[in-house]
Amino acid sequence: MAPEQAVLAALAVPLVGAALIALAGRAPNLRETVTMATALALLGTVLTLLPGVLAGGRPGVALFELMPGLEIALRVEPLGMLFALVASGLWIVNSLYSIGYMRGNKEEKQTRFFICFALALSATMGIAFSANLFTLFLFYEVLTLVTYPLVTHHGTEKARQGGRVYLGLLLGTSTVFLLPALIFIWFLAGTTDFTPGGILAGRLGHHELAALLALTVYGIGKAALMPFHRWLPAAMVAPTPVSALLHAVAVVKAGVFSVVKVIVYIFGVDNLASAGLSGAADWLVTVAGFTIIAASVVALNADNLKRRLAYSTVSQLAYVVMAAALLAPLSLVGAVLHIAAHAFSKITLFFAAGAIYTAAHKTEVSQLDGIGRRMPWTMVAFTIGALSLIGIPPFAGVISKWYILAGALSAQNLLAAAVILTSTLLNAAYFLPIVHRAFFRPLSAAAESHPHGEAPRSMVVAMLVTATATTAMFFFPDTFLQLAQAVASGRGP
Amino acid sequence: MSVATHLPALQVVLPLLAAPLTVLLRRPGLAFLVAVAASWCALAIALALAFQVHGSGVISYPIGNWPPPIGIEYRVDALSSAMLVLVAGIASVVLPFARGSIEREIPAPQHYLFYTMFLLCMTGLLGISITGDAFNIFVFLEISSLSTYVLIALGRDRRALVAAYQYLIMGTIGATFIVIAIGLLYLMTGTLNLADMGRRIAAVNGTRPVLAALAFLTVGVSLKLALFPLHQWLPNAYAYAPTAVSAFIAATATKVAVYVLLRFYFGVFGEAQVFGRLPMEQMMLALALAGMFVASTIAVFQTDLKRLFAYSSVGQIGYIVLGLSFDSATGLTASIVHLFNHGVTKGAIFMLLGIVVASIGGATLTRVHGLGRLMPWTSAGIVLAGLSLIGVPGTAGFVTKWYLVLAALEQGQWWLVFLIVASSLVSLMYVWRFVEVAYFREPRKDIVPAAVPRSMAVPTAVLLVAVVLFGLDTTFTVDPAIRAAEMLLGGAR
Amino acid sequence: MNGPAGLPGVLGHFSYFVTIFLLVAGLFIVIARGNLIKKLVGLGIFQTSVYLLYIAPGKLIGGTAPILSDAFKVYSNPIPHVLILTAIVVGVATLALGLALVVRIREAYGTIEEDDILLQETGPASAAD
Amino acid sequence: MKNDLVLRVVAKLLMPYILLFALYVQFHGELGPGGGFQAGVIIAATMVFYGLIYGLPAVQKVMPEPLVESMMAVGVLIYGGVGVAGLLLGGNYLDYFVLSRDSVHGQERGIFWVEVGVAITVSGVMMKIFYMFAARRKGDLS
Amino acid sequence: MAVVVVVLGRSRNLFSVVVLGGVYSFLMATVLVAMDAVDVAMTEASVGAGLSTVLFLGALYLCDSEEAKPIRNPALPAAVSLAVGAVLIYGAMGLPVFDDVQAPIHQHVAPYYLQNVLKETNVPNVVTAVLASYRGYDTLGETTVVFTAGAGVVALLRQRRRTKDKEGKS
Repeated sequence: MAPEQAVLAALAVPLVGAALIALAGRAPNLRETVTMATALALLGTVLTLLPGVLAGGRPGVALFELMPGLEIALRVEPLGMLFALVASGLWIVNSLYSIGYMRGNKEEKQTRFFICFALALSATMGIAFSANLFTLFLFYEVLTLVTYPLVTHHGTEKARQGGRVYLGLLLGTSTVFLLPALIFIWFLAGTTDFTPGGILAGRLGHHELAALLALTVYGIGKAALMPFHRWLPAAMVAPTPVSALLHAVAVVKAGVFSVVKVIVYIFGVDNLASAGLSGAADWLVTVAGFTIIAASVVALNADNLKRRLAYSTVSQLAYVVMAAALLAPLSLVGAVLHIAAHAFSKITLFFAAGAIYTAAHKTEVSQLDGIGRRMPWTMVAFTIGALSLIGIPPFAGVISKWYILAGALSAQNLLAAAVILTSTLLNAAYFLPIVHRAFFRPLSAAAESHPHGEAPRSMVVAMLVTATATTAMFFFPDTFLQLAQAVASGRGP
Repeated sequence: MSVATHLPALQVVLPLLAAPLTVLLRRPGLAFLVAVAASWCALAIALALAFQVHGSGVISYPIGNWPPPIGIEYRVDALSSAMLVLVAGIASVVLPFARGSIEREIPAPQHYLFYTMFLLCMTGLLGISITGDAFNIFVFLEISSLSTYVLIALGRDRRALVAAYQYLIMGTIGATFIVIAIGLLYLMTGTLNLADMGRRIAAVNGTRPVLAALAFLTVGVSLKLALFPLHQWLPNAYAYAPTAVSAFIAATATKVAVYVLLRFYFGVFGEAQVFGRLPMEQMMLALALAGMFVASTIAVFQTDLKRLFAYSSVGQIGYIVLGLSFDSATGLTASIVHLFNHGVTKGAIFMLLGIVVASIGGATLTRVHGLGRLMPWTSAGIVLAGLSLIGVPGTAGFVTKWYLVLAALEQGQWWLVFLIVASSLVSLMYVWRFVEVAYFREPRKDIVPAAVPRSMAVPTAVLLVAVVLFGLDTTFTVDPAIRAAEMLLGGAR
Repeated sequence: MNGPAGLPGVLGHFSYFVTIFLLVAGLFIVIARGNLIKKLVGLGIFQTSVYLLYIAPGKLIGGTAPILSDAFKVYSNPIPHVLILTAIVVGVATLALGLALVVRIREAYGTIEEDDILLQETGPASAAD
Repeated sequence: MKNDLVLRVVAKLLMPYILLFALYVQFHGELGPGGGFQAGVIIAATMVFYGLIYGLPAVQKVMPEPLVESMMAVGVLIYGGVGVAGLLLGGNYLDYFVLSRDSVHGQERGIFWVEVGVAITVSGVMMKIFYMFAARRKGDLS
Repeated sequence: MAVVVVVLGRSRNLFSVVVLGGVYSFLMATVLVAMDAVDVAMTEASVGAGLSTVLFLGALYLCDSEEAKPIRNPALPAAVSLAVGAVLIYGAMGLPVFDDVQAPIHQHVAPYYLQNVLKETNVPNVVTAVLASYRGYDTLGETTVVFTAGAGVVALLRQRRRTKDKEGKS
């Protein structure tokens, strides 16, 4: 099909899927078949777009025009392409995993769960392919709303608390900061289209630009930049597949994706870096750096496994933001790659955590002694994810980190370089102990008395797939690299 | 004689004559048909007029063929034609809805009189919007007011009586104030024709009586439009009136009051005098903000949905006045657009509540537990309309917010920008109260929803579609608004 | 804008002061008194006072009622009369409605004192279901 | 007071003259003070008077309730109808000039009918209101 | 007149209040006559003194005729109404003085009526002419208002109370 149609299809497929799932709600097997089919169809659609985009094509469609220069429109460019690939790809695995998880834990309201999941994916595609900031904002809000039922899935008071924080922070930041920023940008430039080199060049002085950047970046609360990261741990009340969705597939990725996109296509790297306003983004580097370190430290002291992973996410996201804020071409490539790398690694980790919970009903790190013998596959996958995030070859993480570091050096930003190195140590410090416990500590007496085996097969398979992906990305990074370089070299939309 | 030239007269006379007809017929069925026919004709005429105005500019229609200012003149321009369309449109949607609604809320012997009153109310509002004569405004204001009192008193709860009485007292005081203002103006200018007044007032600009008139008019109209401190009558009135009535007056009555304000401010006094001589801007700004925040906050703590949304109306009126207070083209546009958008939205909401009441016999938060499951479409509709109140992109409400923020930006008042967006968070809170109850609580066992006739569902759906449509394609709403705003500022004299 | 023919100063505004006094008194009764019927009486006074505001300036000393005949040359201004005729009618219409409401309220609550009604409402109002 | 002989007789005697006076006010309105509204009030007042003396049923025999109620409507319709007539005869709404070949005469005609309409509505409404209150009263006593 | 109003404001027996209201209307009517507004005077007399008094008495018959002492303190209302009065005085001081031929109202539209009424309508009573013809549309509106009131009262008082009460309580 023609790329334009493919773009629309990318949004439509999950919607149709959601409808079908709703219809098939009565029969679980049929319902889950539909889910898988939809996921595969989506990936297929996205893949049809890939060659064209690599070849420099930028297919797009305009839907409505609210007022001059403000329209709901879609356009595919490398960054969005990459994001869409990651999201749609991981959705398949995630659905596979969810099926196992939901059944293994006999969760309720499974139909609603799968419907919202599909809707979330549709919104994500919208974010990935949005042609201007306004459209992005629109889908960004939609994503928040449709993921709320997922976060509060258990319906307990605790869940609702978490849900409130989630909703409050995300909607709050986006309306109070992002919306004014958006309107102001339109007010200045008469458009909000994503254009290479940005649309604000020479329209603002140093301080105004810095302020506007602050508004925008903090407005994108999904990027979980401190001090607006609280929602992420709060959302931990959700079932694990949801956490995976939040952390790896859609939500937080949407956040950092938007940040990168705004910095590259709205503010414009050169504009931000240009002599007159040099360092309009310096403060951002500092904040991001601080977030990286602080979050890692918190993770270090967290005993709850998911909580630890959550804070690890916060710090990893800050990597992307910092890399983008460094404004060096190399670091940009790093930022883009890290979106993908972190996605693969983190989803593996969460899958593992979920598997442990499903099979052994363990949630605390301190309970994991010797679990590696009972759940070898799970823990192998976990180890791969961990190593990747620490940045040890041969796994995806090292590539992106490498680029970011190189960028930091090329920008002679030693602070950033130092942050990266320190955090690497910290990462090691909060991941390796888990691996060590799992494989080299004897089983605790308590665990002895409750024998349990590996997690359900579908979950194991899912984990292994993502783990493989994590590894594969190290050996065959070409596609991602091409896209990333396309972004960095300004061959944007 | 061609009909086209007499449309202005017919616009008002048709419903006016239809009203006594319903009394003669005395049969609810026939009365209903007459009423619906009249309202639809009115809508058709209103649209035709709108096109004429758009094509050939202001239409002046001397009644009784006495040239103004000797006789009474009908005067249709961009603004008034817009109001006509709004009033007639809402009426022609609410009337079909009303039939099913009042059967459940009003004792049978009153039915035909209900339609009489409804038609009279509509007549009054149309008359106000179309006439070019100051005293004529008062006369028709009274027609609409008296009929409104009765309509409210028809509510089944005895508190409706008290509400109606309060409204009667306050409304009459307001009307008398308006008469005083008109009297003063007449004494100073010797004419009652608005346009003529506007011309002759130049001679006496800034003299005490004129300023006093300005004050009286403002207070009087503010009583009618329930500007924040003078809003006490509104919540009870909306809460205890039959739902169809709430829908109609919430969507139109206050809006027409705003129209009167605009007409006098810009048509007669002239903005220079209004905003120059007195600290009007600051005053309005303060009141508007107070309304936006205080009223909306009160709304959050209501337990009866009708009351809740009544308070939200007071808040929303705040937005309208806020736009007015900017005294700029953009601000005015925002106000006028919000007349439409809020009219449509609130109309939709109260109609939805009407469906709820008809189905489960009440719309208190304690009753609508699990409404999302009991009446999925209805509650989805309420949420949609609620999003429009919040101002989420893709709904009508967003357009207004956009222009308000724009107006604030034009004057570089950043703090206002933030207040505006922050206020929408308050709206989020009260809408969310419904969402949580409707979607995250189990339905009450003792409540079984009764089937609701399609005659209620369809009109509601129409309005909901409008809510979304006006949010996506703004040509229907914004363009006329801009024209009207420019006309007003250009001096409609 | 004192015209040559006008009476001087305060005296010239006497009629207005009467008007204003009545108006204030009426308004006061409306707001202050808790009795629903008393309120309506006050409302009546409040409205009637406005009539003077209109009529008085229309009067010309030496003028007669605006009923044309060859005997007179000067007439008082008819327009205010017309307007006030309408106003009176509107006033009485409102009054009728108001009283009807009061009767109904009396039947529903057994009282026509605002405070008592509010007192009753705090009861049922809380259990508004 | 229903059975006060004097009142009853006096009423009987007075009634016609009051009505006559009403008609005078009605049609003399062009020349002297008065007009449809005042006339309507007087007519209604007569009926109320009658009702107070002879009791509600008596009046309602003379002026049955449905008739009164339709009077309210008819009056407005007459008034509006005059306007429509103006339209049909090719003038503007409420244009009396076209009501007759001679425009002045047309004015007179228009005013006349309009006043009639007013009178009917007003008297109708007043009586209706009286009926309503009176009926209530009965309900209370019973 | 003022005296009447004051007494009226103070008295608590509603009958006397209503009667005083009637008296007040009569006084008003006389004043209006003095102001050459014969039509208005006539209407005010019949409506204000006659009709509304009857209405009030009718209503009173259905309600109790003694007013309880107002519990609220009159400070705020007094303030409000005095403020209104102040604004009005402020405005009134600038109005054309009594019997000022130069006042705009005597200059602009009115003269046209006074000169052309006979010519155009052959109705010597200018008020009637203006009422019914020049500003006939207002009068149509006025009639509609009356009609509204009538129909409204019907709508309010028609149905049987008892059922109403039950619904109210529920």
